[in-house]
Amino acid sequence: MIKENDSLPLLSGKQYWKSLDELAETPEFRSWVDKEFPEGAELLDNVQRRGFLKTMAASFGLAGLGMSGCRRPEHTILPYGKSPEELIPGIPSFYATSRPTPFGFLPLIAESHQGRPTKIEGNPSFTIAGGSTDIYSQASVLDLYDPDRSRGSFSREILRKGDESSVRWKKLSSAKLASEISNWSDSGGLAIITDSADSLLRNELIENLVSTGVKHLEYEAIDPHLPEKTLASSLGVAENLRLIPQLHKAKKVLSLDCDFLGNREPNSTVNSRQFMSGRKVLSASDASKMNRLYAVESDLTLTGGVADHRLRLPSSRMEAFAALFYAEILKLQKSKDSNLISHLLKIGGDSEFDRKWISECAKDLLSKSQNSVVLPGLHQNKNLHLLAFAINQSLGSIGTCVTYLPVSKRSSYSFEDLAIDVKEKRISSILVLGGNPVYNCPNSGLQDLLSKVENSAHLGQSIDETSLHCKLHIGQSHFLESWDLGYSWDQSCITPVQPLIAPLYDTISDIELLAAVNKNTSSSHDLVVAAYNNLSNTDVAFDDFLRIGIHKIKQSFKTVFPDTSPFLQKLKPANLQLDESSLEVLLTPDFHTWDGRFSNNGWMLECPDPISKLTWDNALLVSPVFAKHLESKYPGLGLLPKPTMLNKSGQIAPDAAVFDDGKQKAPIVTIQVGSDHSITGPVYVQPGLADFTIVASLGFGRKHTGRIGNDLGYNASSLTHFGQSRILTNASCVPTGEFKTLANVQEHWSMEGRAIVREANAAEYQSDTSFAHHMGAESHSPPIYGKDLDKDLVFKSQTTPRGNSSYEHPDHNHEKSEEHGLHQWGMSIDLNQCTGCSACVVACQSENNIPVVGKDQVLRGREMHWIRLDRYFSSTQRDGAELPSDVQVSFQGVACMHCETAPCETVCPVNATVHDEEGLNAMAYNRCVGTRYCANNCPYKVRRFNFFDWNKRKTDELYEGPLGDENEPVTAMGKNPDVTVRMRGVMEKCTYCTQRIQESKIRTKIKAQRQKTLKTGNDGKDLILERDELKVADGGIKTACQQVCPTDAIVFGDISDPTSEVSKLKSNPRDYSVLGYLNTRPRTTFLAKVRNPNPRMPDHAVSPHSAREYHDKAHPSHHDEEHSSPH
Amino acid sequence: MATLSNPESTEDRPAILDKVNPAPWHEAPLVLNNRSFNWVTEKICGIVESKTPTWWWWCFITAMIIASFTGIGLVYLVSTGVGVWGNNNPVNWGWAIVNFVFWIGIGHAGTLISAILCLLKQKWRTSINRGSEAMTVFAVMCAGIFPLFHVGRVWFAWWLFPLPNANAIWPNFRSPLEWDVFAVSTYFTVSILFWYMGMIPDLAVLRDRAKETWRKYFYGFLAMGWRNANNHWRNFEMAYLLLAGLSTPLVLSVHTIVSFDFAVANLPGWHTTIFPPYFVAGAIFSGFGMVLTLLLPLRAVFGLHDLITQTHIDNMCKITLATGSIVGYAYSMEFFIAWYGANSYEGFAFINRAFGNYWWSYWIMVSCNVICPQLFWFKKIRENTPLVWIISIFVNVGMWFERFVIANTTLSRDFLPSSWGYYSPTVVDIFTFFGTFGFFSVLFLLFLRFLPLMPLAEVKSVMPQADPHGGKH
Amino acid sequence: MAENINNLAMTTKTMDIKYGISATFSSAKDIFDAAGKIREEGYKKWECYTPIPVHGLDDQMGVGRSKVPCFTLLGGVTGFLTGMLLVWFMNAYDYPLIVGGKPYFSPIYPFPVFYELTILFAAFGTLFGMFFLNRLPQHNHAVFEHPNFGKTGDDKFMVVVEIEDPKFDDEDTPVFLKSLGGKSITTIKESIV
Amino acid sequence: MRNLFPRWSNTIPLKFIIALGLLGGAVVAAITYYATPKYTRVGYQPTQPVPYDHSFHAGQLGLDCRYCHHGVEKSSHANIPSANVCMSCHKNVKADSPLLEVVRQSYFGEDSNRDGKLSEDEDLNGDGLLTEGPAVPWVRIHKAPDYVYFNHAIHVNRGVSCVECHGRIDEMEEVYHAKHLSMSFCLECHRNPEKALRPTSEVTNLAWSVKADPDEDPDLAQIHAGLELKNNWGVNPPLSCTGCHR
Repeated sequence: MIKENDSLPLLSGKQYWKSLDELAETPEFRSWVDKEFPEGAELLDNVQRRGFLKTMAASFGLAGLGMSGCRRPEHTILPYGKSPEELIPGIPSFYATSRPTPFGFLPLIAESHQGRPTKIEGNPSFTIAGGSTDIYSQASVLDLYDPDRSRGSFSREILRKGDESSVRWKKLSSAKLASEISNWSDSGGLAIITDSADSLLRNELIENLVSTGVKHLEYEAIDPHLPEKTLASSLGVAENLRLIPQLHKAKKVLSLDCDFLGNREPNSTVNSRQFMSGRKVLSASDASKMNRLYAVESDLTLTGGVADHRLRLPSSRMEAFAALFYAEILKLQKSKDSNLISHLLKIGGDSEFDRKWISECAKDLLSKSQNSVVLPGLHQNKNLHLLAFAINQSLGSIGTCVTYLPVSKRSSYSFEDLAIDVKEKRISSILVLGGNPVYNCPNSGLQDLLSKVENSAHLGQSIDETSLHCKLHIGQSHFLESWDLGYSWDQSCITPVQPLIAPLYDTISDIELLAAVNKNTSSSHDLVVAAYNNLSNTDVAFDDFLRIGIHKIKQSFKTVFPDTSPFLQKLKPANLQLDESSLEVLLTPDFHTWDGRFSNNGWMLECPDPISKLTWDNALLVSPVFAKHLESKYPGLGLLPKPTMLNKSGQIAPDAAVFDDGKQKAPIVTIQVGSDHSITGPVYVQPGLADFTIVASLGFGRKHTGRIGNDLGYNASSLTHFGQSRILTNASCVPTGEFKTLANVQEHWSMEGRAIVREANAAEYQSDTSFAHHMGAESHSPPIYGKDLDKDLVFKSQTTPRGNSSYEHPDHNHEKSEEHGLHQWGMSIDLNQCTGCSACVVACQSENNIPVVGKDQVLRGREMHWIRLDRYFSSTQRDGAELPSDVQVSFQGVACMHCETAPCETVCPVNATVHDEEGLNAMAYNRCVGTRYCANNCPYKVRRFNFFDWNKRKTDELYEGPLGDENEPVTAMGKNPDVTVRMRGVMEKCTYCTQRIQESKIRTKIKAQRQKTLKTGNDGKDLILERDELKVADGGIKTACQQVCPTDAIVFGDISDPTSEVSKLKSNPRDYSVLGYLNTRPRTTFLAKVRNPNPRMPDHAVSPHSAREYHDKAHPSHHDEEHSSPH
Repeated sequence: MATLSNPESTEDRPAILDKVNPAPWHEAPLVLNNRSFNWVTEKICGIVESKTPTWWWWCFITAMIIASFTGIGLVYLVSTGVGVWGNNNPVNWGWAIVNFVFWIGIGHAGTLISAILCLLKQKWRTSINRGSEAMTVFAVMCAGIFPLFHVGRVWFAWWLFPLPNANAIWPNFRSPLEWDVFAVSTYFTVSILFWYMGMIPDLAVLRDRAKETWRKYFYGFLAMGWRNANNHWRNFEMAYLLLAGLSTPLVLSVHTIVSFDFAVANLPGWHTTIFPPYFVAGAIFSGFGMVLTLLLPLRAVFGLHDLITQTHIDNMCKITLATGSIVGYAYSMEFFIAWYGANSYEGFAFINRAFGNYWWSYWIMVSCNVICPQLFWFKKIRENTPLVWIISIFVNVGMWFERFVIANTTLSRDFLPSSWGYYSPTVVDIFTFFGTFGFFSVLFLLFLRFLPLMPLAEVKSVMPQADPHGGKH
Repeated sequence: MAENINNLAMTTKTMDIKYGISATFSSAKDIFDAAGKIREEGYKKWECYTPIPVHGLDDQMGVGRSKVPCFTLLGGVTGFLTGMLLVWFMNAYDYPLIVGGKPYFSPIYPFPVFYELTILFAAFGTLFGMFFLNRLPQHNHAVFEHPNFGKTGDDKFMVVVEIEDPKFDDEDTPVFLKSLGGKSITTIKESIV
Repeated sequence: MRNLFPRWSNTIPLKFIIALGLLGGAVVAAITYYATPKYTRVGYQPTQPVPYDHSFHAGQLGLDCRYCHHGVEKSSHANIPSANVCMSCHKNVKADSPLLEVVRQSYFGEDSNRDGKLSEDEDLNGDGLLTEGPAVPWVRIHKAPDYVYFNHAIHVNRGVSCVECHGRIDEMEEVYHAKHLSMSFCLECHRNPEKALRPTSEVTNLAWSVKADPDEDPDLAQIHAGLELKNNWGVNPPLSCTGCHR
């Protein structure tokens, strides 16, 4: 491979990776890697580390300036001694692999540039996900290059100076440690603590050990197996029962606190894809086939955002609700089992629920009972899961749109058992295999046990809370560095984990360690091969299996179940009432860090939470009602902003939070649960929450994770209890009087009646499919295309028609020729398909080398995301001074629209942003001087400015300028070499992934020419190539955001080709341009959102709230009934 | 020019001037206590020739120190990145552009007084035009700093100029910023030419009076060998008249083009056709504010009461009043159009100006620019010099806020509520701007010290003795 | 009068040549009237030196209108054309780029550029035209030799009849000037260097 | 009062203006010559670790460019050959020339007895493999700025010869920077591809030129031939930013 020794840090990706590939070989780099924790160096002594890196940077600098006597610094090109086959420098290679998660192994394709994994995509062979991925897989590649990863294995030494002691880490060889550990099981009992993963290989190895008397404890902070255990136990079934929804068949879905589209439930990618496929609306007839979602939940989740009807209900009351709902179903089904009904009603209790809501919802589900499903939340207690099962059973949807998969039981060995064993000296060594139990389960008492046993080791990717309590820390290889084999969550396939790069540092994988403990000397690769070959019906060879990345296996769903009523009879009514003094706390995995495993991942930390839009922090979400209560109880708390003149006059809705100079000022409160548990964190008022629910997220407040992740947010893990539901009641909330600034990227939540996201109900859509065209200023202003209004898209895109403009527009031609660009690129975003999962944001960040700017800069409004996900709330309550409780959520992904008459281009004084002949709004970074005029003049505010050297400088030292430290070189290894890494002072924005476009165009042309030459034998003037032969086939180019999207909401292609998918979508009547009246003629247009409410529901409104607000503001004169909801 | 008021030399005048009616001209003498030519010469040259007063040194040193703030601010800015300022997304232009427009505006009064009043035959301009022209030049220098340094990569700023290069790519002449490059540089150059040419005869006088050798050569060199010969005067007057004629459309165009920076953009609150006239009026308004702020102290310090008379102050106050009212009218008209245009985005932009998150800046602007000058309706106030001076300060403050309001309220809340934001300056912003006042003062102090504060010949020619017909009035 | 001519002759050290004879007047009116008479007398090469531009003196001396405007016009036209050429060449001819859907060239949008360049070049034309017509910069000139030349910048008005003038006469001219009320008649000599 | 300045000073302004004119002209000329890639890049000829003679290999032996730079047709990069490519001949030819020692070290690496098999004392880093030796540090000559994405494959496959940018490598004993490769250079060719296009089979034949009648001007002949190829192949090189800047 080509490796270039280049020291000068210039602006480009190529620069970085060249220097880094080379760097990885240099002694400097090696020594840097090794010296990272030099003997006796204090672990978290940043000063020393910084000092050290300064000198490193200096030495790199000198290395390059060596030969600078000549006219330019000398670069050398370092080819292989023996070049590997199939490796052509400059051409990326793709490998099938998968990411082990608590929710099974996710099949992936990883892109590698000269041996450096840079980008993750979904594996298209995993058809039910259709090549899409979730946000965490996208971000996971960054962890590989995390400079704070442990760069090897260490033994902990406590140094005592007088009475104060400090921890120091002594570097050891991982291999030696592994062999040392392998002796532990001989010398007294060994307990292995693992996180939960569906790895065939690991389970196999552990089973061997367990058979030799080794104890195995499996834990997860967000336990994915709890429901399958409890359901099995409550039904008295042998194996665990895993609920696998088949949502592509579902017509009516009732979610009971179940965020099946979001990050809290297993398989969200597949769920989203399957469920949203039932909401694709391209014609009036589709609208009648559209599925319908009822969400009953305490927190406002992505699922709740998509829901057609949403009921706010405390999680702790979900059981009662389900009981009443089931009772209603039974009644409607004329069930004979009257005493079950009465029992259910008893459980439901004299509760405050809207009975009409329940009955209408039940009716609706029964109307399509085969295709209706009730989904219980993962964090809910066993009773709800039982009830949900019962309802599904009575609906008869089991087997059609909901299936129960029997899965093997997990280890039942608990922390309590471990404590006893340790106490009775049956266990003398504990090996923590991955995960971070000390942080995740602080109530497990593990840390005392670790101090009690004589041997303790932790295999982890960084020196974390658990490592601090172990005698040994073993660096764990990233999944892109290791071999493994595992099941997907729905166990429809087995998929390999295949390394793309040899471990960067002296680290080993859990498999390798377990193998060592097993005294098994064969390499992890051989183990995987063996395990694969042992599988039944493996007709494909292992190498082919690696190429495909998928080995399908038959799912054997359970079909016969016992009658549930006897078990239901056992349920006790638990009638607790919530109020200001007795609140409920819901513990959820955090959007950014999940359970803490991504807490040092800059991409995840900076990607805004889709609902709260917070970055770099987690907050305690409270409802507006409770917020008002707090305000009144603690005056001066400043939780809700004082209504301004604009609010009172109804000009704009009030913000959800108090902003000082654009920085959100959040009061810090203490949540006391029961007597002995409490957490302290900042409050964020979240519309759509159940009145007395407080949502706390796990995964923040890490003390030892890395430089960017340390001490962010608050730590709620002290409230978790291993193996119990994550709903806590009887909590109270008291302000501490302190405040914290939160980095919120969207200050204002309301659309203010502007026709930005255009919505209608299915019924309205059926009566008027082009409703989107009757909204916005352009609906009553002269058509911007003037006389050419009715010309087709091809004409419009190739020859920008003059319309009513005072200027004749130039065509999209090649310079000084009559020939139009080969393609005319355009994009269509279906607002009806977007769930707000935000995977596109991180995918774009990964593909386009978008820097992370840090909390401080986000607070200053300088986040760099090229695509942002605007989240708007709308409500029937429009009292300007009040924050609504019941809201509808609308998402809109906004990236550069590539306007044909782009306002940004006109105002750039140096021609740094101009149009190309294919309609791309080009941004030449190297020409940009940074006047920022373009960003001002962009009506969509999608342009991002490099206020600092984000890529070069550490985020915490930006203001030190040239005196500050430079980033660790390793961080640059993850950069995409096909995209320029921007320097400070230049503007940047979405390019429609122009690097992918160019690559495909080049490939197509080469292919055309070569094939024709081979076919005809002509290579000269007799070789004729038609224009169409040089065109990229439709779908040949996928933008990063499009490729990752689980619901195919984003479609990109050639709009000058009437047969292309994007052209078809753009000619759909739902298609509209945001701010179309400005005559910017954006190439990215949106398909308006269609909601599908049930007219008989009590909370039904004729139009979506946002549409209604638009009409009220646009035509205040005739404020008519048709737009006002029944009550 | 005095020539023009001479009925006998009509054939010397460009025809255009017959169309302009002379402004009402009352008989108050422009030089009091019927002084002699010689007194005038002594008075004005005295300022330059006398020994440097101590106060000058103190002012100079202070000014230098303040000016260094700008220097330090800019060094930090260029070495570290624009991020050291408060700018963000959506408010990509913060104080930098506000200050630019502010300073450019200040400049306009100078050209106005020397050029437009010249064409309008306003004799009273003679004693104040030199000072205000100097002000123009220095103000434009201060203004130039901001657009130059606000860019992200100032070392490439030369790309804004149409220079051939190995990349074979050129500037974009559709961009108002590109127009600015031409407008501001032209304005600066022409102002200097105008200023310098007017000074040549006076420099000759200083040359002929000079005692020290360095003065002889210094002024001698600058005077270009001027000989007070009638032939010189003839061409000089014609050239002066023409430059005045050129500067008038220039000064109008410059602020028009500056206003295009906003008006050509499509943002609500910016995209309005009223901007050019309203900016020009505002510029003249602020300019006269600054002239008063500068000249009133000078008058007191150098005892120029006979040359800068109450008549002068009175006239300037009236112009301030007039332009202030025009600006006030523009403010109200903006609101009217926003309502009349029935564009919800436009409408909100203006309501947001008055009552939104920057409401305070809007009301500071209105009270300083619209309400304050109305006091000049009263003769009592116009005659109360200290009060006039204070009001002139308010005018300057108000005009700075006008630009702040225009630039920031619009940017901070434009089309998509999702990307609304808030802007607040950093210490670096503030110091860099504050420093420019020091920079301005340094230059102005040097001017006072080394160049004639008033045009001798012009002042003399409005005195009775200048009349070739034995001063028969 | 004769004697002060002589003693001036005595004071001059080097070998000099005559430049002309000067007479001073104390007011604009005097020189205005005097100028008229001198013209009527038929003198051709003579000049007035005044602290201010005396209005109507041109007519009295019989000199025509200034030529500066021609230079201004020339400059202006050049400027305008330069602007147009610049914009057309750079944005429409050499590297035409599609920018905001605006035409490659139009006389409308870049008008500010044409406009500013017109004014800039015109201004230069004016200033340098004036310099050219006045033969400036010319730091060395005979009249500077006049002992009281400096006063002409202050409050004295001076007439100088040059020796080249056909009607010049060592005897008559001073007498004639005196008769017009001219004071301190002086012969201006410059040294041969 | 007497003259301050001597009479000769009157002529200074004229002289000054002339001098200024000359100086200005000189400065502009100097910048355009010395400060542009035409001067700063062209002729750059560093000494290479191995004195590889292109004029011999490519010229006399007639080795095809693609034999060593095999990536050039497929990839954006024209790779520098790895040691094994050299060794495929030099195992036998000049097998022990001291000049090739660097290459041999890189090729054999740990294989100290150079028998291609792993003997027990050879595996120094203990990875159970014959690790290759240190890479041959070839010095880079042609370097497009890092924000420019030049793709060799598309040019070579669409009939643009190596010679257009690299000059007559087959006549260079030691390779040097022949063309200036600035943006204007690229644009020149992208605007008039007909000057460069040739049948794809002739791309690596640096000496090739279109067959022209004796009386015909060869350049004109090339343009005619090139135009034909341009039209028949639908060659339309991008002139907009996105073509090269990403």
